Amino acid sequence: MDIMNKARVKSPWVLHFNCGSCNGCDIEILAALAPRFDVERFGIINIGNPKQADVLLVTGPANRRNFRVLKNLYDQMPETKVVIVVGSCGSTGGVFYNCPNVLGGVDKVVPVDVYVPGCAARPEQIIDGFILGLQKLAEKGKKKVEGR
Amino acid sequence: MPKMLSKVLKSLITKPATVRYPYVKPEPVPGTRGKITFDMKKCDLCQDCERVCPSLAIKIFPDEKRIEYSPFRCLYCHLCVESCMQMAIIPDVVVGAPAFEKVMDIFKTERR
Amino acid sequence: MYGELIVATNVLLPLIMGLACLGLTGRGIRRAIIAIMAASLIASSLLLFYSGGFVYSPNYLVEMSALILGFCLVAYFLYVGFRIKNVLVIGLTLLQILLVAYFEYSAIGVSVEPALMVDNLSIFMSLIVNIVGSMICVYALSYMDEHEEILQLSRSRQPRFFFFLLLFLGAMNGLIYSNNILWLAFFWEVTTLCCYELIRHDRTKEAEKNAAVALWMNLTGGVALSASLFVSYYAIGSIALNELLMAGAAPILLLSFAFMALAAFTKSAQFPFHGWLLGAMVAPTPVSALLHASTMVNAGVYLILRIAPAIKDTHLTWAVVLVGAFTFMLTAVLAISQRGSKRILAYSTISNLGLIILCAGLNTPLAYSAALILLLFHAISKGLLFMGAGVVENRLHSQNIESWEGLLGRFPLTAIIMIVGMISMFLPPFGMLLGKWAALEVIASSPPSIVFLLIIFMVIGSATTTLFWARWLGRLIILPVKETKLRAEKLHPPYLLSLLSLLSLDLFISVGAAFFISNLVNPTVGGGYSVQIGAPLFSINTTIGSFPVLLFWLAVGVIFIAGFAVAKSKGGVVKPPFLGGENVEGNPSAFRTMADTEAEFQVSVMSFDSIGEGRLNKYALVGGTLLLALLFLMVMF
Amino acid sequence: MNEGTVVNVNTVIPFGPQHPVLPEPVQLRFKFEGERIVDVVPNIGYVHRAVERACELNDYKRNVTLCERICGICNFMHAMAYCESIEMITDTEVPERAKYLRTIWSELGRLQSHLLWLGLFVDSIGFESLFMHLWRDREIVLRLNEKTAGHRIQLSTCTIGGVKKDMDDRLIAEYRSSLAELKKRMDNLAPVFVKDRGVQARLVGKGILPKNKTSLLGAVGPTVRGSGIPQDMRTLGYEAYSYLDFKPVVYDMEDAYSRMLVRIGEIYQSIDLINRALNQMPNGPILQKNTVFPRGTAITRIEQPRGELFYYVAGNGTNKLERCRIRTPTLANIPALVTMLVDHEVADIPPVLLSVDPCVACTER
Amino acid sequence: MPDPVLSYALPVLLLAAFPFIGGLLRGIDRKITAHMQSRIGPPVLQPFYDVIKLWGKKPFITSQFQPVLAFGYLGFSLMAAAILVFRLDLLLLLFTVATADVCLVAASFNSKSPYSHIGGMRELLSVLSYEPVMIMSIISIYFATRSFLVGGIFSLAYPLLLLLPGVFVAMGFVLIVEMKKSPFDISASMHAHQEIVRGVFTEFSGYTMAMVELGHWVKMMLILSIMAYFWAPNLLIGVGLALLLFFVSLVVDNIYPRLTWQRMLKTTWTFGFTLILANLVALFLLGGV
Repeated sequence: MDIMNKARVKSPWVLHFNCGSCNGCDIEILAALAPRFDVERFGIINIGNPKQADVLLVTGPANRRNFRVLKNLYDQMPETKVVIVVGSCGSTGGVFYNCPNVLGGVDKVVPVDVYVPGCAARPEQIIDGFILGLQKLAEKGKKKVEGR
Repeated sequence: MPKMLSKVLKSLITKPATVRYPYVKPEPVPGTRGKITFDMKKCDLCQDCERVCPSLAIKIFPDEKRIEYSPFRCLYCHLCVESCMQMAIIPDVVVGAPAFEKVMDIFKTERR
Repeated sequence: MYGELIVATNVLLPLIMGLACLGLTGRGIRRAIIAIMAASLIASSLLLFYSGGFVYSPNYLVEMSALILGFCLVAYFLYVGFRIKNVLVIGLTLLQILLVAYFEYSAIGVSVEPALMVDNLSIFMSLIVNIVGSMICVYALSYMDEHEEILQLSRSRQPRFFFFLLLFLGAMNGLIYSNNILWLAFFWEVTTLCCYELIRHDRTKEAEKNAAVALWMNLTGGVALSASLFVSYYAIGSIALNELLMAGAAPILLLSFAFMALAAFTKSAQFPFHGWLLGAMVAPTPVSALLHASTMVNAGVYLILRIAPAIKDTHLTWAVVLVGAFTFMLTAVLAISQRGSKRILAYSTISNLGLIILCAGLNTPLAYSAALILLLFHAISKGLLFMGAGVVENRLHSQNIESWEGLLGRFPLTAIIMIVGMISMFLPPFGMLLGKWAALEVIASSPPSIVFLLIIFMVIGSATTTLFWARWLGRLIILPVKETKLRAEKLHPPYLLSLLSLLSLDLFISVGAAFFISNLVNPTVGGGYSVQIGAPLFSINTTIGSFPVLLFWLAVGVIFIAGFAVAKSKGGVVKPPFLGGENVEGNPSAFRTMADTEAEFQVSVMSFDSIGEGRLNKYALVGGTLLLALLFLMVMF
Repeated sequence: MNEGTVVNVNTVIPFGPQHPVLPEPVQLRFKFEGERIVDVVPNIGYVHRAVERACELNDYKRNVTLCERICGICNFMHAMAYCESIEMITDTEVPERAKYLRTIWSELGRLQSHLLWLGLFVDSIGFESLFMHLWRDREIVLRLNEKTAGHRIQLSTCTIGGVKKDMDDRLIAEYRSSLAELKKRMDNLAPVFVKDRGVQARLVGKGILPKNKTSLLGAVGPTVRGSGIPQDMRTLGYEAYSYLDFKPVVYDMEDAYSRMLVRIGEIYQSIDLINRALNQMPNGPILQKNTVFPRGTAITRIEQPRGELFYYVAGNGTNKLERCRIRTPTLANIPALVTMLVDHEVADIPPVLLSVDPCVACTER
Repeated sequence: MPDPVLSYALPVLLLAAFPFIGGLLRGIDRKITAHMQSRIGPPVLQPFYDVIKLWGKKPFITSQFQPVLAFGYLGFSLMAAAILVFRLDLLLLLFTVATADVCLVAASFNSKSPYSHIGGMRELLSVLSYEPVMIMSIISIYFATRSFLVGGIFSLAYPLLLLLPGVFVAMGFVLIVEMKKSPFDISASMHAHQEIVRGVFTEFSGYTMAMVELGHWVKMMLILSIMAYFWAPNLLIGVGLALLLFFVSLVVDNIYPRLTWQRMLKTTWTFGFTLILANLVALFLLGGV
């Protein structure tokens, strides 16, 4: 199923969830969609609907209220899927490490495949993150085929 | 007459504003706040940077003469650079790269 | 002899059996009566179909008794008028008495030869009336039991109900066989009586009120019919329908036809007389089904179809077209703002009747057969839909289509019957669409003076029709995640018998539409005209288009089989809907909201309040009245 | 068994927390009667990180960084408000040049924020190409940010007692030329917002906030300026605004369109203010080091892109603050938003919702 | 060329090519749109990657009926295309398209989801807004050719466009609605964010979405083909014209914001009706028919 994997890598649809970040990374994600960086070159669309998404793009740390939402969104995404965390606070808790309501990085709630550092992460980094995420996506797709 | 028409048609014939990023790497703007590296020759393990770091990205173990720096915690604010009296922290213009794992950068002093 | 037998089974037997129902109140006996009645009605109408038309003239005694009965009937209306203190009813009845009495006085001993004349149109109508009508009677057996259970009546009123139900069928048969206009008027009034009594059956305040409205509107029709009788007698000296039709279109006769058209509009609930049919929705559902599918409204359409050839190429025919077109469009638009299941059905009926009248008015052979096709399929589908709606109503205790949500999961059998019924109303390759297809072709080939107006009415009407059916359909097929395995619910045998037989009839004649059109519709229209049937009953052709019915059904079958195959092979995990990430585990139709409380989300159908009844009804009334005025003006000049 | 005409089952739908129109997680529960919204229940707290509490746990100097991360869009202003509060308590006199620089950078932040908002706003009414064009031009501002402080979003230049970075002549020239370029681009695009019939059809008369109700509902910022009330914290003359002859931009159509006009006006105004500040900026030091721990309380009110930002800081003479209370403009605008949304249809939700420029990250801290 | 080839093989070939050309056009559409927004945009083959990927995803459905109905959308679209290429009745084509739409709407109503319900309702409204225009266009074609059969267009000696320019333009509205482009993208849009998430597509995922997407291409191609038939004597010119209108619809997409359903209905009906009626009146007055 080579062609399937190729298609998978060529067409990652993104679900973006702001999980308690400061908006910095979110606007950079949007900026990545905007003309200057234009991630649609890689077939990336911000689809806004977990049921059709392949990539869950999370920004910000998980907190006691939204971890449930994050989990739910992750569950509603069909396989194959990858989770990319954008920003330092999403990866580890970052500057909010000692905020009482913050649980920490996103990886405490859902399995994370790619971490993108930065506060706020630059569009270039987000693109780099996507490239790694797509590698992971291809790997998962291959595994799925072999697993059958 | 729709106001957008001329803009749209003009964009159609002019070159796109896109930077083809992963293929064409743009020159980083001087002064970009990027990753830091420790010059362990200069560092005296004073822990100033650890204290000033807002996100606990730098951990200094003076006994083991070891510094752990996590680019995945770092805010790239360069407060540590400003606070370092020894000028032992060298800022880079390149930001930490995305990765599958949150690996730490570990700096060890050669002096024993 | 043959004819007398058929008249007896179709007209008198229902009356006798109805009286039997009134006398023998046992449930089992009633069931037996209805079963016999249904069987004999269907058998006799089929017999009629195979034997062909006949004429029949009763002797003087029968005629006299009909006259006396007629006066009794009018007297009863007068009594009703005084009882419900309705000036309109009293006035109209008095007018009626005056007209008929004067007529009988001045034209004493006028006799019509033949009094009953059964031609192909009558046979066609009789098939619809008897088959669909008797299915509705069977259905009513179960329905009325449930209905009275819900109302918790101490004493059953069913005998009365079934008496009128059967009388209705008998009167309807009489109506379509009559050649004597006086007889026609008599049966006309009998149907009015039955309609009135059935609407007020539940004796609620609303029922009484709406029944009164239905009464005066239909009495208007009766008076118009009497007026037509009057005019035609003075114009040609005869009150035989066939002579009137043959006499051609002299201006004075046009007036007679105009009165008939007016009478037909009241019965068929065209604008501005649509009020009574909507009001009639308070009656038990079999009544609505009967009114809509087989009897009452079809009487009006029948009359229009009957007079259509005679008014060909007159101004009157265009007025009829306009009334039909206007009603078709506006009721379809009105229907999209409705939430009551029976109201939507009622509007859809009026709309489709409008289309039939439009086609009848256009008066080309193709138009005539389009009208017949529509009439045929509409009767079956609408009967089915009303019966299904009644079953659902008795289960849900509500007519609001909001409460139909997820019917597919709750009552799969009824839901599927309803869904097929709905699809048959607005999607190909069912018969209604065949009729609409023909109607579109007819309209496109109508004269340039009127074609633009008709096209606009037609396109808006048919687009809104799609909208309101699909909207309702969408309510039914909601399938909450919980209910993944469907299990058919239990239905009473009369329900099952009537629903499934109509459903299969609908499917059967839709699949074999070509056959039925060639054998049923074409003979009615008259030789040589109308739609042609393509090679081995495969497709239906006109001079300007073709509809490959069987091929279409085949394609639909292939698509759905392939669809099921794909669904089967790919399978899938059933997942709760997307709710912004705040789903509640275990309850797919709830979400977490403020302070982590759980709230059920609801989606109601779009209501279109801005173009609802309140806004459009006055246009409907004004427009309808103006068009009626136009109708008479056109006759005058 | 009624006739089935009147019984209205209401439509109740959740809007968010994950919703493509709104990049931020906030949930609004809408209740409709027919197609009309009759009730809106906001459900917030998805971004709550308890920053105010964390401010009490941290060293007060480190809070500058934390406050900057309250909101990525108006990061500089949060930092500035916090620094001003601390400066007020500790009686630190900020050098003139630093005041000008802060003014310039906060106006730059406003430019960035308004451009961002305009893009999202038109995207919410389905005008994707305008969004793209606007965001292309927004890169000019981000480029300036990058050249100033080495980062596109987080300036991290404000510190207690002044600013950390200075501007040299080359950068000032860069600012001038970039802003001139931006102004040219805006001149090109603004007519689309202001005059396009399609945009007007979606915005005019939507989300009415009557002038006499603004104070009752406590709305702030461009939301009230769109209702004809010249309320703007910059008129208080903090930092260098007192030298800049500042007048708020006010429109009085009271609807979403009016609020958009206010923001477009403010984009031009910001460009103008930055240019004037660059002209007037004196030379001199940029940082006045302070050494005392804060003792006492201070209130700061500054004008964020979304309205009035309010900081209350109480120090007790240690390196930890006793209390840091932040009131953000979006929180103040939520009651107004709820009243605005009533009586609209589903399609009008995004433009009306975005017309107050909700910043949930600020609101929930 | 032998007759059976011309009358059977060619149409079948054309029918098979419909989804491919449709997908390619979607790719070109996205590329041009991107360039209009001064971006580079995805590769032209992007829509195919999307569909293949969707096909390979783990299937999530909302009920057993959903995939069947989604397939119904594709199937009926293809059937409508078949009616066109085999030169059958145009009214039949219209009914088939309506059936396809109802399948899609039914599939979206099938799940109990608020967004897909509102989206489905809006999809019905967009059907409501384009169906009258479509019927009128077809009736206009009848006026020009005196036949409802597609073959009638070909038996005409001169191009249909010369007789029915207004109808051709009005078909443009249908095209935009059908392509779910701004300003008529109320039920779902491909890119710009909707207040109702993905509208009618919200609850589709994996292969159901892929089928819907394919059906979408076929329907787009269907409208474009009808447009191409407006210059039936030389289909190359017809295709050029259709592509021109396709391009115009992309431009329109980029210069208008989304309308509300009321305005959409008003716009399509007033403009569509006026154009078509004016065209027809002119046709009658000039004695063309």
